[in-house]
Amino acid sequence: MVSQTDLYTLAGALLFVIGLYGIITRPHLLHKILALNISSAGVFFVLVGIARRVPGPTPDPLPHAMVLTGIVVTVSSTAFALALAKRIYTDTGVAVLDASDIEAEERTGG
Amino acid sequence: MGDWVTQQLPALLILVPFTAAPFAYLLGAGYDRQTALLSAALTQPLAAFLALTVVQEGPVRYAIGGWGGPLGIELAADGFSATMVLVTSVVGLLVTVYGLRYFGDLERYRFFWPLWLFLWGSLNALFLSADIFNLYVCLELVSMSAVALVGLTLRREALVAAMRYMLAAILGSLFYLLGVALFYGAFGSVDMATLRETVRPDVAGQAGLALMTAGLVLKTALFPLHFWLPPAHSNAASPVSAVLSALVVKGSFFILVRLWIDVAQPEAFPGASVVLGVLGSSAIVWGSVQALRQERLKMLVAYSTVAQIGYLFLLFPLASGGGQAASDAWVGGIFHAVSHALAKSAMFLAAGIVLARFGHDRLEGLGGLSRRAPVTAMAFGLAGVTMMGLPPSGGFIAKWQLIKASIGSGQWWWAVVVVAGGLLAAAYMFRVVGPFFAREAEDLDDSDLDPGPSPVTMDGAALALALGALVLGVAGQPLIDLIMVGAPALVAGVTP
Amino acid sequence: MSWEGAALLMAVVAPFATAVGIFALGEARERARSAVNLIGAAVTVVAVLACATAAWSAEPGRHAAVGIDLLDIGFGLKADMLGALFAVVAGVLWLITTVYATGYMSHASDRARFFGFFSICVGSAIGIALSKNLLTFFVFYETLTLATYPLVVHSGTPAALRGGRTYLMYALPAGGALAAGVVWLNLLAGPVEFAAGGSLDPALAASHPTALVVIFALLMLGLGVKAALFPVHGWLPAAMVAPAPVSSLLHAVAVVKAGVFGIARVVLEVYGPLGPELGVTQLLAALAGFTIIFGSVRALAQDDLKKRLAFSTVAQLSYITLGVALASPIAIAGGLAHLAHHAAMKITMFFTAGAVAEEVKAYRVSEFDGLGRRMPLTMAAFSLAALGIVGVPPVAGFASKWLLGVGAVDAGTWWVIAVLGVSSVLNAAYFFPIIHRAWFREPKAEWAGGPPTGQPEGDLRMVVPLVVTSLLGLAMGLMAGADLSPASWASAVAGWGLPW
Amino acid sequence: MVSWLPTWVALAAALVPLAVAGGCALPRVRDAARRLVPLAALPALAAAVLVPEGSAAIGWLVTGVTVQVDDTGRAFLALSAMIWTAAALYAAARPVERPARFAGWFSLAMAGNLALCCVSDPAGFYTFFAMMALSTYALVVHEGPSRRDAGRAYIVFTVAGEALLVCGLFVAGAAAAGIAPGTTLAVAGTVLVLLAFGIKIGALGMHGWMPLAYRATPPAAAAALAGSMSTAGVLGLLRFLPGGDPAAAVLSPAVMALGLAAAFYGAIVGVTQTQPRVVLAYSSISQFGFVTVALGVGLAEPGVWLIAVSAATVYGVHHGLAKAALFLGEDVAARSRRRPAALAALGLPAFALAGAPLTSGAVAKIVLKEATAVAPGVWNDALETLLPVAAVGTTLLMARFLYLVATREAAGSQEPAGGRDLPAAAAWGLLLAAVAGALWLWPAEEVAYAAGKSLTAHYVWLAAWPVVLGTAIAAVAWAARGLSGRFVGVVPPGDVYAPVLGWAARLTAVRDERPYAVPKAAAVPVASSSTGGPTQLDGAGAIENGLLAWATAISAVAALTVLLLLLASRV
Repeated sequence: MVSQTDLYTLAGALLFVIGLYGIITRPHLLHKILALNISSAGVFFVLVGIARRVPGPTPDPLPHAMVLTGIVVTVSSTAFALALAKRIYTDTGVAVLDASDIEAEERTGG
Repeated sequence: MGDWVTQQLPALLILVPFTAAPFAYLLGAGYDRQTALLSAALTQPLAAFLALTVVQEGPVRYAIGGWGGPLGIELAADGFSATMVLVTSVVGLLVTVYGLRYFGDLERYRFFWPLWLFLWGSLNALFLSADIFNLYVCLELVSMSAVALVGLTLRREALVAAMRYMLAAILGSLFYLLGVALFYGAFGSVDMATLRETVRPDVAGQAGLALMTAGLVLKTALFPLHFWLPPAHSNAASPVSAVLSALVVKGSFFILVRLWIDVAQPEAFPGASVVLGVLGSSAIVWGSVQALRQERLKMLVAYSTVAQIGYLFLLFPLASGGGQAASDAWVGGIFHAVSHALAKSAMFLAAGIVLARFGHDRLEGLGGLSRRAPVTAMAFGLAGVTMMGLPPSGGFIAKWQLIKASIGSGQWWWAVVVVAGGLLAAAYMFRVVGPFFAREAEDLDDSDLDPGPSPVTMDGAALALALGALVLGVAGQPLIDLIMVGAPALVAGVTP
Repeated sequence: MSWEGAALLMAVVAPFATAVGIFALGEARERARSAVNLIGAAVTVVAVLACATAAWSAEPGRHAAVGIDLLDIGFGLKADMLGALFAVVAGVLWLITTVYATGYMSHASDRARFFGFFSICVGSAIGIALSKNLLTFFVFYETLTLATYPLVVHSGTPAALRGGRTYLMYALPAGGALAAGVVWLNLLAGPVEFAAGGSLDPALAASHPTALVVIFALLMLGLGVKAALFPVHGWLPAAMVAPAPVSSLLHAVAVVKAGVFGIARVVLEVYGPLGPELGVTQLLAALAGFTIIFGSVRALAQDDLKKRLAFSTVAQLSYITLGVALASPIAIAGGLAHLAHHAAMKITMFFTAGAVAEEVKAYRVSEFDGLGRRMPLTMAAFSLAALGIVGVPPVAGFASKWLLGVGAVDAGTWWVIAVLGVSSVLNAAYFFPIIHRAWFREPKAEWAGGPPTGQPEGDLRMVVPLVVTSLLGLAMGLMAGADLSPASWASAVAGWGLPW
Repeated sequence: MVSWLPTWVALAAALVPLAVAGGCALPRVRDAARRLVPLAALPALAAAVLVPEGSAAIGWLVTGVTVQVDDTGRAFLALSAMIWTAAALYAAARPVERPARFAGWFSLAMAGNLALCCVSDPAGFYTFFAMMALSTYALVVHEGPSRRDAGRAYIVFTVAGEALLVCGLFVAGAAAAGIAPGTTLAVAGTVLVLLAFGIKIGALGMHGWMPLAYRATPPAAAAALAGSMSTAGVLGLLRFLPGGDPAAAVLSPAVMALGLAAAFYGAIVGVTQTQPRVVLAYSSISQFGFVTVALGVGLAEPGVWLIAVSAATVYGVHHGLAKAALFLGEDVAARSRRRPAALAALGLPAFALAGAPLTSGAVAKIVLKEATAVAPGVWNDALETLLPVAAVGTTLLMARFLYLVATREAAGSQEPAGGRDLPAAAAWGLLLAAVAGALWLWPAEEVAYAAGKSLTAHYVWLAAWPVVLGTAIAAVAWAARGLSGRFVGVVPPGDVYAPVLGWAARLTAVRDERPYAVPKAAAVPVASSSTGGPTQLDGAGAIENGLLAWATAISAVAALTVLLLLLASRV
């Protein structure tokens, strides 16, 4: 019998994996950063689901606190990553990590 | 007063750098260096004091603002924590001293000081955290400041390296956080002391540990996940490289050790510890082989870090059986972390001087270094002694313990790896040291760029770190005593 | 701390302190540096002599010792007779070499670096000599390995760097093997102390025979490189590109003898009777015997004098190993006596090679025609030392060869006698041609008139030390039977009263 | 005899020439020291006469030296002192190149030779033996056209001899230290001692150096070499052969056979030679063959060793004096304006060597015969028959020698005349007197007995017939010189050893090896790399680049996670 928590956990895991796939395959830095955010969302999903672990109507507040902290961290690190990506784009003309990504980037028309 | 300070020590160790960081930023040019120096000069004795307290009175626990778990933040310091805080403070102080003249009052390096203080504070927080979620936050803080420091020079290679580092770091944190979530879901706590009692090797426990381990392994740059480290460490400014190689990678390793040795019992996860050992061994070999192939000094030193990280992971299979061997492995692994921190920072600091003197760090162009910068060359060479694991040095004691643990636990093959790694280290070290004595290459470099003899503080910092690594080899007993204070049950079986 | 303890510490610390002083004074302050160097060397000599006195006056098995403990590793020094022998040799010859090097290096660059590392090497060698257990020994041994490198590559030429690389390619893996052996042995048998008659529990031979054999092989591999045992001798000739004082003191005395000294410690004071029981010392003796012949044959055709001397060293070092590996106290005495004897003789020859190279720029045997007229004292000292190596009495080499030969009879190993005989012939074959050229060939035109009028034949800072060491070699042999001579001392170490 | 003279004084007296040698090495005093050389052996001569029998250990010296004065040692010491004194006097009268240097080496060899007569322990004997043998090298190569070949031959054999000797003496030394070597080792040690001293006395198979060295060495040194230093080999054999040890008896036949063969071989090869000194060398080979026979007899049985010792001593002294006199005489004759007189005087040692009646040779042969008479079994008869035949050969050799000396100028010799003839002749005269008188004045009982016996008719006949026969054959050969001349010069001096010596020379020749400073390859061009990695991509580099690629790396993270999960699920 699949509980609500398990459902959330599975959905979160799915999101995490989707994000991971994007991080691996998308050459453009912006895509990678966005994919990271999708993965983060997956993790938060799991955390939110876990809040239901305690019996009774009131969920456990601690996972919520964690999610909030996590969102703060993710927002700030995303901002930093974006700034860095922009700087790289300004300096190099492309926003990729590996030289081999340049071709891939051109192919996908990022 | 003394008592109060003793109680507040863990908090002070975090607060002092965190407070100094914004001041360094706000005060700006002219005062940022002084602020950093003041902070370092305060933090270092505090760390030493903490170590002393831990040795004398046992592990310390501290709830910030009097708020304990689960919602409040608790700090804890056992021997392991205190050791890491202490080595951070030593390296930190000397890097700070080195940086005073290295960065000078160059405008574009002014962000070094606040970022560095921030990093220092984060590291202390990480080492003193008592719960695994707090560790996540600290990991992120450490990563962000480290990434920013890598990009400090704004050189193109540095920026790309920083980006790569950043993505890897965030991803690693996410893996870790997912694991934390699973742990919390399964065991209802993030406090490590509680988890120690409740953690079970069921599906959630296994999965959580697997995810956390993967994320941390990525952040520690264990082979084959070392892809971000060489570019980041070699392209950063040298004091930054020193801190990254010496301390930052040890942060995630610290959590791994906490999780595996302290919280979860490795015998509950038998295959995994062997996997970590195999990866560690591969790192030793592969990192050394790559170091041998490098043509630039800092790349070589960075790959040396890849290799040296491998030794740390031998701790897991070696300690998994408990008993005397586990105890030996515990001391060996942590001793290695400490001596590597000292020696590697010495090497990067020396490399920084080399870069400044020659305008480049291509190995074949470093001829005559021992004449032009004898102290620098000596610092590098002495640090190399530890890297090779030759006596008398901390590296020797560490390897000694690891070999002892391998043979003592009947897993002699790790000993072979340790010895082979020492030989490989010797091979790449002498690729560097050999040319120092060369004569014919002197004409090659452009002496117009040579800024002249390096300041005493820079040479002195590098030399002091290298000597520190050596001193550990003969006078390391106090450190060993410290490491064993409050050691996890698995490894505390018999005091070596 | 007792005076013995203070002497022990001083003997090891003084050279290292000298090194620190030299590094601190730097390149420019030459006079102060030389003064520090000489004073350091003199203090070291006093200290090692004090150690020797302590060893001499100690009751058997009760040596003065100092040490510190780290983990289960006790680092420590002790003053026993075997150690004192090597320490005194290294210390005294260091003092002499310092004088020589001051002359030899007077036009060289990087002298602070040179003398600094030189002091470290000597300190390590003395540390090796006075180590009380295998671990302390190992620590100093590896320090010596590293500190030698800058000296080998000192000139900084590509050839020097190549020589240095070769050196490391041998020395570092050897260090690894040694480390593995030391650790393994410590795990198997607990802390391995040096004790006359062997410190291993005889029961181990029954319980762990294979492990003990493998450990022995590892230790010998580690020590054999410095002892230049075949087939790991190749670094020594390559390292001859180092400056003459290095070749003289380090590659004829301190470094290479550290290897054979280690072998002696392991064979005599660790394995003891277990060695013959396990059959390993017999193998070692055979290997040493082969090395003697091999080194001598290789020395034959070398035109480069230092290379010829290096191969000679390869062969001569194995005399010591051979003696130690034979199951006879007389042979052991011979081997250990050779430690001192060969030191005095070979250092003289390397001094000569350096002095000749500096004075008349002759590096090759084929350039030595008539050199005896140009540098009579120098070549006389060389000839005396060469005769000693060949084993011509009364120079020192004879005494050790004699003990070895009689010991071989004692041990019933006829082949050792054959090796000694063939080796004597070969030694003569590679040294006598040099003597012949120097004294019996027509000199070059510019040498025929002897030394430049009104001047000494060379820098006296070089000539005097080499004459002194050659006379030392002569005295050691001429008075080998006297109390306190190296031969008598070695006999006492071997536990064998001399019959004379 | 003066009983209060301590024994070690003999050694001290014997080492007086060492001080002279030292003086010759010092530039300031070398000319004064050179003049003292003729006096240097006199203390030893005095010691030989005055120092009472006894032995003393000097523990501190080398590996402990035992000084021993006994009848054997005394005889050899006296012999050596006489020959060296005469040789030194002769050398002082003749010009040599670089006289101080010659005097120095001469004195050093003298010191070694005299001192070895005073010690009896293996190491001590070896010490002085080596001192003598090696410093003689300098004398051999001192001057003259053939010195290089001579020097090479001499040093090769000497070094081999020293090595063999030291190995043999190890066994003796062990025995002296109270260690009983096994039988095999003991016999091996004896063989080594035999071979080593065999080289010194030119025993058959070990004689290759002798003709070359005797030819090249300056006359005075050659006299000392042939008369005294070679004879020291006999003393060595007497001291260190384990006479009386039953284990060594097995060697007896071989030694006797070797000695006999040498006696004939020396004679046969010697007569074909064209240079007087080479003839003398082959004569020495032949004569030491007689001594070898005596020693072989002595080894056979414990009881007869002392007889053999006595025979070898007497024969050694007789031969040494005669041979030294022949060498000096050869030079005197070559330089003398009155050659016939010199030739006549040369007849004395020549006849003595041949064993003519009334000469020391006749006495020595009787002593020798006493020894061979106790040879075991068939050897007794063989020796009785063959030794007189060998004596015929000796006569032939002497005849050949005298012939060559007499006809030397005709052969185109260009020896430089010079020096002071009278002192030189006086020195030679002293030696001739010793040849004439030594064995008659010898205080030992058996010698006096033999001397008396040699005057009886039977022994006069026994001594005379080989000489007469030999002279007759020589005369025939001279008459038929068309035929006999074909054999002249067919065997080169040094005979079979010429190729061996060439090989030895090649062995020690320097080979020009690659010098240190040879550039290995052009420097690798400096290339800049933006990624900082190596510019040359090899296998490891390609793999690393793959690992560094982002996609691979992150996939590896995922893979690791899966792997850890899989491992976990196993539990």
